[in-house]
Amino acid sequence: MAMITYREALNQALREEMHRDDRVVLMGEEVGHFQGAYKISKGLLDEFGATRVLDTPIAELGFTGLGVGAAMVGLRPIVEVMTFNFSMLAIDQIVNSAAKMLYMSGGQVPVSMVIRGPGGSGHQLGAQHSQALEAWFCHVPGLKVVAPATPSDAKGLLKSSVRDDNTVIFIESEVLYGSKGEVPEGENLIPLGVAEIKRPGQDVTVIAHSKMVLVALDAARELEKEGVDVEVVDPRTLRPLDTEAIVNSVKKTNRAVVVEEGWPFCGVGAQIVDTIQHQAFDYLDAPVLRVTGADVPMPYAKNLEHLCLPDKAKVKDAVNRVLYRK
Amino acid sequence: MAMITYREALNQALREEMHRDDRVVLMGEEVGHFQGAYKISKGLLDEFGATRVLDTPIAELGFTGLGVGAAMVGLRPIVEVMTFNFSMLAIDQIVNSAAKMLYMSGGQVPVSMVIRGPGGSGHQLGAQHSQALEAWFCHVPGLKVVAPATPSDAKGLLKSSVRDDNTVIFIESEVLYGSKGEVPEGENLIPLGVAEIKRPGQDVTVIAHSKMVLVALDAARELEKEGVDVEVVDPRTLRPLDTEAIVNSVKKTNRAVVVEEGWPFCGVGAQIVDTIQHQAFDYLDAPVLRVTGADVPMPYAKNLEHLCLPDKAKVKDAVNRVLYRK
Amino acid sequence: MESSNTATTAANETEVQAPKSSQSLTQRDRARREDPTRMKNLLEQMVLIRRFEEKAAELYQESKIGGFCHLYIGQEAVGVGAISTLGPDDYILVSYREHGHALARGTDPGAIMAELCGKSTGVSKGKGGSMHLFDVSRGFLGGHGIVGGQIPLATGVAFASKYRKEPRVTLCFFGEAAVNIGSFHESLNIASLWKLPVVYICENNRFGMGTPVDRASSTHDLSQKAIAYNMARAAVDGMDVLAVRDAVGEAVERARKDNLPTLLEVRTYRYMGHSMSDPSHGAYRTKAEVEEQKQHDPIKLFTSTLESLGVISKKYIEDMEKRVHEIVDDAVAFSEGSPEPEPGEIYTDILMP
Amino acid sequence: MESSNTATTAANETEVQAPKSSQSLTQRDRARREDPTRMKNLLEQMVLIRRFEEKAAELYQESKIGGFCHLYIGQEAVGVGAISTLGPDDYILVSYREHGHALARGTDPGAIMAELCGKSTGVSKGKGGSMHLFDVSRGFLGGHGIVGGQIPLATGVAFASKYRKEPRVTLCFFGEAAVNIGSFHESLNIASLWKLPVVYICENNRFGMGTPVDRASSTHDLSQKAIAYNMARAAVDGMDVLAVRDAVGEAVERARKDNLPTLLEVRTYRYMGHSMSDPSHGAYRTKAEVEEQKQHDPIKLFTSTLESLGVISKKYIEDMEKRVHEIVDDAVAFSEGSPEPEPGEIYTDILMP
Ligand SMILES: Cc1ncc(C[n+]2csc(CCOP(=O)(O)OP(=O)(O)O)c2C)c(N)n1
Ligand SMILES: Cc1ncc(C[n+]2csc(CCOP(=O)(O)OP(=O)(O)O)c2C)c(N)n1
Ligand SMILES: [Mg+2]
Ligand SMILES: [Mg+2]
Repeated sequence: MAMITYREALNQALREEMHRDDRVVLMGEEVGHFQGAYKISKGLLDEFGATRVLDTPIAELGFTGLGVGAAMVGLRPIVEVMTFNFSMLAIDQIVNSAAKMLYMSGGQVPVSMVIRGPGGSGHQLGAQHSQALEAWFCHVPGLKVVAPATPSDAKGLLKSSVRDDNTVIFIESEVLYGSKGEVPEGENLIPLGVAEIKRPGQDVTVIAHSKMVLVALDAARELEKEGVDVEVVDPRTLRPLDTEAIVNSVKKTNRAVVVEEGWPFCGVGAQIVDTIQHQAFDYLDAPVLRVTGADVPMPYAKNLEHLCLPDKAKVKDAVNRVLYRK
Repeated sequence: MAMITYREALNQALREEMHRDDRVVLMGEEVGHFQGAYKISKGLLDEFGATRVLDTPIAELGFTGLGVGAAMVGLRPIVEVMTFNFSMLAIDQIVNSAAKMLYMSGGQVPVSMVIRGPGGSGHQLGAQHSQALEAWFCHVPGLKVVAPATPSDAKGLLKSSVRDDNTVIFIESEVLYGSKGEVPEGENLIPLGVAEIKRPGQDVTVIAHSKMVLVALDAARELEKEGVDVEVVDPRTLRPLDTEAIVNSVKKTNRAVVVEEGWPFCGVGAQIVDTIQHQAFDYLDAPVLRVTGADVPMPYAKNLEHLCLPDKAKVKDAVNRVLYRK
Repeated sequence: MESSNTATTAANETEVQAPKSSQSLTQRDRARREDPTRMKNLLEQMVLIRRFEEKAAELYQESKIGGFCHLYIGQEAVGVGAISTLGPDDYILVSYREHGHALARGTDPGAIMAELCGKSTGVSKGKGGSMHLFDVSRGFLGGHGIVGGQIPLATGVAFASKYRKEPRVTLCFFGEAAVNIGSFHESLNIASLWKLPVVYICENNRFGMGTPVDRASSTHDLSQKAIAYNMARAAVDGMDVLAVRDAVGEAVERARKDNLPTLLEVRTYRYMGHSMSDPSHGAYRTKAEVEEQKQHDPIKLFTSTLESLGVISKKYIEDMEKRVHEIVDDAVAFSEGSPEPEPGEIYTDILMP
Repeated sequence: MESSNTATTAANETEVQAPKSSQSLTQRDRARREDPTRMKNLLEQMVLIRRFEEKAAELYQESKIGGFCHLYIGQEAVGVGAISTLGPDDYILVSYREHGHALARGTDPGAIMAELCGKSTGVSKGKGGSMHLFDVSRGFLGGHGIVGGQIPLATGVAFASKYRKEPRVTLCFFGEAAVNIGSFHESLNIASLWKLPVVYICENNRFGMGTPVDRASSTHDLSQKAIAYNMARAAVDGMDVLAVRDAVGEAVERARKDNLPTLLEVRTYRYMGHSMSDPSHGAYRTKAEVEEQKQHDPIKLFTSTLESLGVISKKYIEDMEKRVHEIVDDAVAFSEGSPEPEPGEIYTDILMP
């Protein structure tokens, strides 16, 4: 096992998949000569050339739709959105073309592609550049949505996403790019739709994805000292969601907290709560609580931004409340 | 009280508000010479002239952003999207400009406008033209979201929306345009954010909006014959949501069913379930159940489309299940 | 600046009288150079589209077809002339007004009619409908309902062909109102920048629903938009099937040989309402205007040209109409005899396994 | 078609050598016609922007400024020259690279610096940041972070002015890479169609992040894009503050008098990295290129012009630098002395009551 960063893991996945399958092309703003706005595509232009690593103009609707069109005839484009904030400009092509093409064509036209880039807030990027939009994509049948929390998951899930015959929305975490973790050598495919218990526990189930997994683990470590044994479940894939893993955990702990960075109203957590109360109603000893980003556009000021994001303290507080502690 | 259609009610609201306030302009595709694709703006071009009723090119991102800009300096644009399916092309301007401008400017720049048009499915319009996207808009702080079910609500809520100092996403129902109902003469403003109990009942609370209110009422009438007394709560405004009205009803009936036309995953219903289980946990005698549109792109074939939509039978079945009947 | 603007305006003037070459020849001139069998075939395709859609209009009135149904009547020469230039491996993407293009491509009329009627035997299993016809076996990639939506898609299909070094050309059809939407602009810029083998065919039928082109677009000469992308262009008479065939043929060659895109503005006219739910005339155009336009009917024109050149006879025309009539009747019979999709179809084709 | 394309190409050629008039005069010629006090003022504004941002760069290094911080250094002549043509009631909308425009508009440097540092006394209460400066009292309407996002907004602001019959003009600034996005296309078409009083100022600083214009846009002459919208246009030397002032002045007059929009391509250069988090050079341009460009520095050029004409002296320049230095120091002091926003501010300004 090698200790590498989340960024390197993604870069390796891209490189390995491009080597494996020459139907795979990478396109997006600055992915080539600039090596990627966040350097995820570092070295790929040199290695695979300008026919497979394409710098696009700033035209999200156009180049995402172009990627969909290329996928319609069998290429496997990886479209990098510089950040998912800009995917809003392309969302018509993502939803009305990519997600529906197979269905509208009566099964004739699959759209196998990956749309990837960083989601969530960075550091003081302000309202237009700090959004966690996974709930929007999760709402749409025909899409798969992935949001890895560790370098190992990032690599294994991205490789599986590239090989998946559907359109996968792969949401990375800008603030995790530099984080390190063990990544198995060689091929290590992680199947889509399978959650991982990042920390086993008996007392409370905390469901979290992407960066929030680390926040949840932090909280769990502290709660352990207080004698509270938290189980942290990371769905890893948000659509299709591994409801079984979540429900089984809650049936064991009888208590759940759902953590996400995004906005609360109609968020991913709301769906998870619905699933839990529906499938584990008789097991619940307390209402499921949610910890989410503040229900506001992200403010720029450092102190305000910090207060808007879920953190260890907020997760601990929610866990204590579902346990009716203090 | 006059019996008029939902369409006429909207048309009256537009006319009255344009008379009252000359800051109000109406723009969109075919709203003028063509009298509106669904004739909601019938007669307005003749009455108010081409300076206030503007046919736009097919450029949703452009003309919606143009409306936001006009609102930034004090006009009160009403932007008609021919259907909300096309609002996806404008969603960047709706979310990143309209919803955030007041916040980003530190309170200097309100954006008072209405973005309106039909949502949901029509009759066999196929996958790209049959979407209920309210959950997306509800997810976003800085927006208000309204979805009326009756002519009276349509008129009273649209007038209030035009007068509201914020951006209001006003989602009409294409299939209700021809439906009739009593509408009070003269000014009848209905405040945003206030639910209405469309039918009082003791046994089960059914929460539904837009066309689903009529479906719920149908089901309630039949269930009454079977001795089941259903309370139908229509939030009318989805954001801000009148959680108090919903929770109070559930505290009374101890059982709830949430109905919506849209997709289930991360839908509006998921949020309502979260609210109920959080605020009325100890009152619930059964898990809250949801009736939603099928989790698929809408198929064209009549028989399939019919099966995809929530109907009386599905609502009755859910009510029976929360009552543990048969 | 002053001088600059006069410069500009001047420039526009010159642009406005768009490239004439494709108009300079009469249909007779072109017909003399064209293979008679081919021309008979083009005529029959145009007539088939006309009769097929007249029948579709009936079925819509009988509520056997639902949703939005956009007819191509009046524009047949565009799809037929353009698609006649393609080889079997080429690609076609169209808007929701695509019945004619699918028929011109040779897709089974029965399967198209069945799709319009929402039957399981439809080209898209009845799940797509009138706006979403697909026939991958013929490179017919839809049928798209969002205005401009097919333009980036077609650009991507062309990208794939170039990437694979396959000599395939992609034709992308859209209406004149679609040039005002962002996806047109973003796509044409990329196609020119990356030199992609695609032909953008703007079917200028004068109206986007009820809006005449001059109330939607700031330039009256739409092919002029190509200047902004350094792209080859031409304005073409869309009522002359041979003029369309020649112009598209040159563009297809440019795409196949040099990987260069072209923007063609093809001037045509829609006889019927925007869709079957709209009136054929009304606030936005007079009945008289529509009738006047029918004088330039592409089928009439081509028929008389071929007659006058002795390529076809009255008798031939009668037989052809009979053949077409049978094809349409068979298509309807096939559709009527086909079952609705199984309920289980709702949950198939959402994701690949 | 052949002829048509040669026609096209020909057309392009002529277009490419964009309207020269605004270049034809030297800065000296223009300076002779310009009011000396005005010119001193323009120079001081440019210097203020330069020094202000040099300081901002320091504060960013000290992590007192966070997020993305895009500097305007090298482009000062564009904002200063353009905004000098406005009256107090006119409007300005800009991209995220807007510090210079706000300073040129007269917004308090202290309030701008405080915003960059996320203080409650910032122009946007510290909630907007570097990319979202707003000063409604001066018609300064942001500071927008989505490329092209301000273009439809500015078009709407201009629409409102025309609707109210107010003689206000709107300036809309964006980078050259923004011309490739749909919102540019959709907005310019509508502005031309509806005859709106807006001036679109494309600041061509040669790069969009690390992408040179010729790898992003299919036309090298960007002002040529205006032809697609029948819009007046000009290409302007963005290193000559007076050339910018003259060109924008004419466009502003056209907007105010005739409600006609204009597209100006102003050719300039960015000295620093795309944002403070990016290198000033690297894969996409050499250090040498950057240094070479600095030879055409707009401040140097204007200073020597004014000196050579005897409008200013060495002494004047020293005094000016002192004045500017003080303004910048005061701005920093004001910011440093200001409190962070109250936590409660998180939940204000989301909705109007
Ligand atoms: C983005 C979008 N906006 C609006 C519509 C509704 N609509 C469907 S067709 C049409 C007019 C298109 O006109 P044109 O492009 O000229 O094509 P034509 O119908 O004339 O063939 C409109 C406004 C749509 N389908 N997509
Ligand atoms: C829609 C969108 N896509 C991508 C980005 C990321 N981004 C920010 S600035 C920029 C380059 C813009 O270049 P240009 O328009 O020339 O303006 P400049 O930065 O040179 O002033 C990019 C790609 C964005 N903010 N918005
Ligand atoms: Mg048209
Ligand atoms: Mg630039």
